[in-house]
Amino acid sequence: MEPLLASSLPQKDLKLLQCKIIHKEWFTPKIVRLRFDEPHIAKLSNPGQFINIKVTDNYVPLLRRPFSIHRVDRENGWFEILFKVIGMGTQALAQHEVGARLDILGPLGNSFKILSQNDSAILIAGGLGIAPLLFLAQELVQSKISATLFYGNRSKDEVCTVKDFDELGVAHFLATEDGSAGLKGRVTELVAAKKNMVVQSNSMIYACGPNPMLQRIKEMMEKMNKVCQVSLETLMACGFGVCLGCVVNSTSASNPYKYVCKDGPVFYTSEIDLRE
Amino acid sequence: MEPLLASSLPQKDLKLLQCKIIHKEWFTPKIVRLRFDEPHIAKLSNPGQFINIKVTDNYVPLLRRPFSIHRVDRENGWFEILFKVIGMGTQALAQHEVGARLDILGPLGNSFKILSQNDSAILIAGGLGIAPLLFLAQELVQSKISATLFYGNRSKDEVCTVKDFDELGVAHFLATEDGSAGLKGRVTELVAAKKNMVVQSNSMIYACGPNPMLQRIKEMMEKMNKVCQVSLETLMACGFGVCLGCVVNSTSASNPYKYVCKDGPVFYTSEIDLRE
Amino acid sequence: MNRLAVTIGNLELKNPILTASGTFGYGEEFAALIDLNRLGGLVTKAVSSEPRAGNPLPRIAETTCGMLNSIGLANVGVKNFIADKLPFLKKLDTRVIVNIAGKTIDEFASVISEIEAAGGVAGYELNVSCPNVKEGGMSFGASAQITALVTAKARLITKACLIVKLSPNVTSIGEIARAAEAAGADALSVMNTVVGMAVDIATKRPKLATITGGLSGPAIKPIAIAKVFEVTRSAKIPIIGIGGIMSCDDVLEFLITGATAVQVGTANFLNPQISEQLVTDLENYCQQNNIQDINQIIGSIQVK
Amino acid sequence: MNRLAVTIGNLELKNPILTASGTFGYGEEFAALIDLNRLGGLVTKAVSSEPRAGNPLPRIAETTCGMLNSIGLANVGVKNFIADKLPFLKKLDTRVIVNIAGKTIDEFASVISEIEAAGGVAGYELNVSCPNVKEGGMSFGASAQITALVTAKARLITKACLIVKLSPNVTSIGEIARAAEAAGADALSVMNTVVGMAVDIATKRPKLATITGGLSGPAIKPIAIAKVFEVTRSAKIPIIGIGGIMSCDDVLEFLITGATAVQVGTANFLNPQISEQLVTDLENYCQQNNIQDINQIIGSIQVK
Ligand SMILES: Cc1cc2nc3c(=O)[nH]c(=O)nc-3n(C[C@H](O)[C@H](O)[C@H](O)COP(=O)(O)OP(=O)(O)OC[C@H]3O[C@@H](n4cnc5c(N)ncnc54)[C@H](O)[C@@H]3O)c2cc1C
Ligand SMILES: Cc1cc2nc3c(=O)[nH]c(=O)nc-3n(C[C@H](O)[C@H](O)[C@H](O)COP(=O)(O)OP(=O)(O)OC[C@H]3O[C@@H](n4cnc5c(N)ncnc54)[C@H](O)[C@@H]3O)c2cc1C
Ligand SMILES: Cc1cc2nc3c(=O)[nH]c(=O)nc-3n(C[C@H](O)[C@H](O)[C@H](O)COP(=O)(O)O)c2cc1C
Ligand SMILES: Cc1cc2nc3c(=O)[nH]c(=O)nc-3n(C[C@H](O)[C@H](O)[C@H](O)COP(=O)(O)O)c2cc1C
Ligand code: FES
Ligand code: FES
Repeated sequence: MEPLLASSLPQKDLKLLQCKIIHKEWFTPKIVRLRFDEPHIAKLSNPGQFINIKVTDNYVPLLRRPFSIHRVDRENGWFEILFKVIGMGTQALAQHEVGARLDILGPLGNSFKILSQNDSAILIAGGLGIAPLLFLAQELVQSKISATLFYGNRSKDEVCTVKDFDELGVAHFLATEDGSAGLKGRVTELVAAKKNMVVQSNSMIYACGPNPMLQRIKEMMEKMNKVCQVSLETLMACGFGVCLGCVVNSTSASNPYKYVCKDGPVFYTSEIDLRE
Repeated sequence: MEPLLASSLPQKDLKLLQCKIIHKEWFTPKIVRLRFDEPHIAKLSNPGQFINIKVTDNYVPLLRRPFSIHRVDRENGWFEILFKVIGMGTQALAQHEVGARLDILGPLGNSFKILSQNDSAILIAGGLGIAPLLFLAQELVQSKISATLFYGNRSKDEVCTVKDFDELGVAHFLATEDGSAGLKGRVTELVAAKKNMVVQSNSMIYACGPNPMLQRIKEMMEKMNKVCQVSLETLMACGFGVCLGCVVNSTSASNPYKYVCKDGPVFYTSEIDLRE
Repeated sequence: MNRLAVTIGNLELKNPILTASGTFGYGEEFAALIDLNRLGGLVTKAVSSEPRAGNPLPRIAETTCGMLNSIGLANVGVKNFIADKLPFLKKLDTRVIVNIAGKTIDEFASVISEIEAAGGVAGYELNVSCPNVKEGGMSFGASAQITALVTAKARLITKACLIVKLSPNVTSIGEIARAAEAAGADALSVMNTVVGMAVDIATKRPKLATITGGLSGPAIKPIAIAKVFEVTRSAKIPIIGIGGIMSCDDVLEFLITGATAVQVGTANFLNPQISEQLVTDLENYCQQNNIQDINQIIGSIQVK
Repeated sequence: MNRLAVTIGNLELKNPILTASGTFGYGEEFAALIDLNRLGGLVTKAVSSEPRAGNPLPRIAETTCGMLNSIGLANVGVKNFIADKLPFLKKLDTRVIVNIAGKTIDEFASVISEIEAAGGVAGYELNVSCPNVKEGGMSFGASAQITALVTAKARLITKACLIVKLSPNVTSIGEIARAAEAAGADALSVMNTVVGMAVDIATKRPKLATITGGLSGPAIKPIAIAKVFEVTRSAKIPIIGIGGIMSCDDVLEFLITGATAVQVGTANFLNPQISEQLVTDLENYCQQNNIQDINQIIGSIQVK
């Protein structure tokens, strides 16, 4: 398998940057998208990579917070993140307004592999797992690979950015747990319902979402004999391979752990074991 | 000596309040005055008392910061503080804008004693020591006691609020270390220069400023046989008499310490020893 | 039924929220700000035989998410305590625990006898662990043997709830815990402050006159949780968790780890209404999570 | 003349700013972000005989102004270190100190021998104090005797600067410091992390798989300053101060208290450029305050 986009070495283009927020968009009272004016990241990052943000200028919270690069405009030199307010860090981050400058480390991590032998791609998102998939969709479209999105959420209100996928020409199917949009159920059930679509095409599977969902996807894809890449989240202290805190269990007997920030965040499901 | 204004028991009227900033005025790039809409403090506090403010809504800095009540408008129900940005806490405090609500504990501490047998008062301020003296001047004027202000600063730029003393009919004399306004020198030298004024009248002396200045004033007033009240500052953890952290050395052999937040912040110079 | 009730030795507390010694005066300082009767209990400032003026100044310093103190057990002495403070405390409908300080083993016992004679307190907390008073080297609490001696002597004098307050500044807190338990303690307070120090870089002087002092506040909570956990593995008597509690989540963390009750210290300075607030918050938590009895939470930590 | 130069044993450092083990990888991870050659030195991640995978997950947790870790000395092992990491480090114009971890007393010695054979390092830091690896109970660093043994054995093998890294989790760090000094250590690193713990109140599980871990970050600075001060009173060899350093003021606080150099740990995660920044800040501080020699500052604390 020859990668079209080589997984960039972590660190190669790593910089500590002061990035200005130039646009802020609320999708729900909890979900927000920030756009930063930063050509370095816009130009040199690849889908799947992330940035690590110092969300306040004091020690509360102490550590940076990692966010996937959600979308880039290479030409105009901006990139975006999409996130949900869940705790102290995201709360503080969401308070910054247009004009503020944030201390950002990036781009970090490896990236989704886009392979020439795949003529299509299936993108599977659970909740905020949608974040890195828009950037991925941008690149797939550039590479003339047709993509389809399966997107699960708790309810209709939380569905966001599908308009941007539409504009890229990426078809989408929704699932919501409360049935308020698309299939009633989880995204894994949506994937099961569309099994034929998944199995038939010569597609790469890309997924991002909570670990239990990704473990389920892994099992499903293994049964269907599909190659699948997932983007993982863990707690991180550094984001660039020095603290050794961001471990996940690997499937290799000789090397029981993988580090999400430098070996990932993107892994083939064959490499990792997400069971509790 | 019968006090006109009884030193209020600490705590009697103590409340934890959420006070809204309704006015903000910068005197210099470092000195600012905040006005809070809060009838409770405006009505029940006495000059010399202070409030204790939680300057951020996180743990940096951890402790509240105490500030003298600078001026009150009992009728309209507001009070003010005047402070200088010197460290983390005052920096954070100065960032709040009109409309913000701050968590304030007060009124705290005892107050300046205004005695019926004094027909005049001399107010001595070093730098930000001016803060509680405006409120004191307000009450002296109310009590028909004529007051004169001696006010020392490093330079002319730092002189603030004299207009407000003028309006109350309080005459003022300035000293600046660089000679840019009034006498060139410290406020203690100004007091020495005006010694006749101090000695002759049947006046109470009130002083506020850094400890070395107050110790010097104490010594001068003892020599002149003048009764003098000073308002002190120390680090404080609680502000209402429970942590026992806010100690100063007392002159009493049996009880070597006084607590600034509950025994003070106002003391007769005879009670305390401010030598290092 | 009161779902927040817990038991410490022979003491029933209406809820697990107490206030920590040295951070709550003798209770009356807070009377204007909270309803003291809603607390599970309060622990007084240390009481010693004679009045103590305390340490020279400066006595406190702020650190990142913490504070240092070297108050030095300044207190009114047992006679003034009984005359001036106890009458107010007796009228309260909450458990009053008196924190006892001594420079000698016998001082602990004699202070307790005097208070026993006056009556009206629910228990005693032996402060063998204050890092700010070191007569003859190490603080008492660093020695299992001395801790046992102090505890055993106190046990002879009172049937009230006897709590020993442990120091974190030791290699093995479990060893000291076992010694206190064996000597007759009903419960263990875990923990006192951590030895710390700060230096003013402008004057080059320590920020405390005593050079080192006791670190408290949110900075030390992870240390306190670890100590509580270690003590649950070493002793069987109830533990009162102390250290950096600022919120109901913090209270729950201590209870889950194995503390039967908690004490709130430094937080009282930041927010003098926090102790009562925590009772309310804990009630709400139980209601929302359908917890009929707070004891279900206590020690519910899942370790494989 | 370089006014920031300091000496640790036989080692001249161009300035007192080093980076702490486990927070700086093997140096190369930072090469894109800072000029490594401006540092006084760097201390590698622990190196042991065999590669170690480290502890199970989760391994880190955030606390108020601090973090917990139980990495468990995950490292590439001495052979890979020599083959893959040392060549890069040898090219640097800064002091490279290798942090050594062992499960047995002999493992320390054998790792050092292998590195000595390869050459090119300035010194060794014996990590007898890691709270996350406890073979046979207590960590080695809790025992003065074992600390002395490990140190003495290492001393026989190398003439390079031998540094012993002390644990704060003991009743008397001074005692351990004296034992290390007597056994031939050239310097003491004070301190490693403080044992701490955090519990997820939703899952009721400890936030670390190993239950307890090591607390680092600004929360622990007052503890570290107190330990450095205590060690200055117990041992005469130079001290490298570690714990919660985030700013030049923090560096000065350690130097004034008596540390000859410092290591920056957790701060590297928050700001990967902090170590180089601190060198600049310290230079500026000396310039502005007309300090010709940083040694004037070291140990300049004023205690009456
Ligand atoms: C490589 C990477 C990329 C990421 N990209 C995105 C993104 O694009 N958009 C986005 O919204 N988030 C993303 N995250 C997650 C994001 O970093 C977390 O939401 C954030 O760290 C939580 O910070 P907080 O301070 O708000 O929550 P905290 O106060 O730290 O935690 C609040 C609660 O959330 C839990 N929690 C913390 N981190 C996570 C996590 N990663 N996943 C689930 N629960 C968690 C905590 O255990 C706690 O219970 C990414 C994480 C990683 C590692
Ligand atoms: C009863 C009382 C009333 C006060 N009234 C006023 C007032 O009206 N206006 C005003 O500007 N300030 C007043 N202060 C002082 C004010 O509280 C301090 O300026 C403030 O605590 C400093 O906080 P910070 O966080 O900015 O400084 P920090 O970051 O805490 O300290 C910065 C530096 O200032 C020093 N410092 C801290 N506190 C003081 C202090 N009290 N005096 C001198 N140096 C100090 C510190 O040692 C440190 O070197 C009062 C203090 C007390 C006790
Ligand atoms: C100012 C102050 C005074 C204290 N005095 C005492 C005391 O007299 N007796 C005692 O046992 N503990 C004393 N302590 C320790 C507290 O009771 C408590 O154990 C410690 O502060 C940790 O809890 P916290 O982090 O919630 O403050 C004092 C603590 C502070 C901050
Ligand atoms: C993630 C992490 C890993 C660490 N690994 C090691 C190690 O391998 N060897 C060691 O001696 N110390 C290790 N330490 C301890 C640090 O070197 C340092 O002593 C400690 O973190 C305190 O300093 P700080 O507060 O500046 O981080 C580690 C610390 C952290 C946070
Ligand atoms: S986050 Fe530090 S190694 Fe991955
Ligand atoms: S500030 Fe706490 S007793 Fe005065």
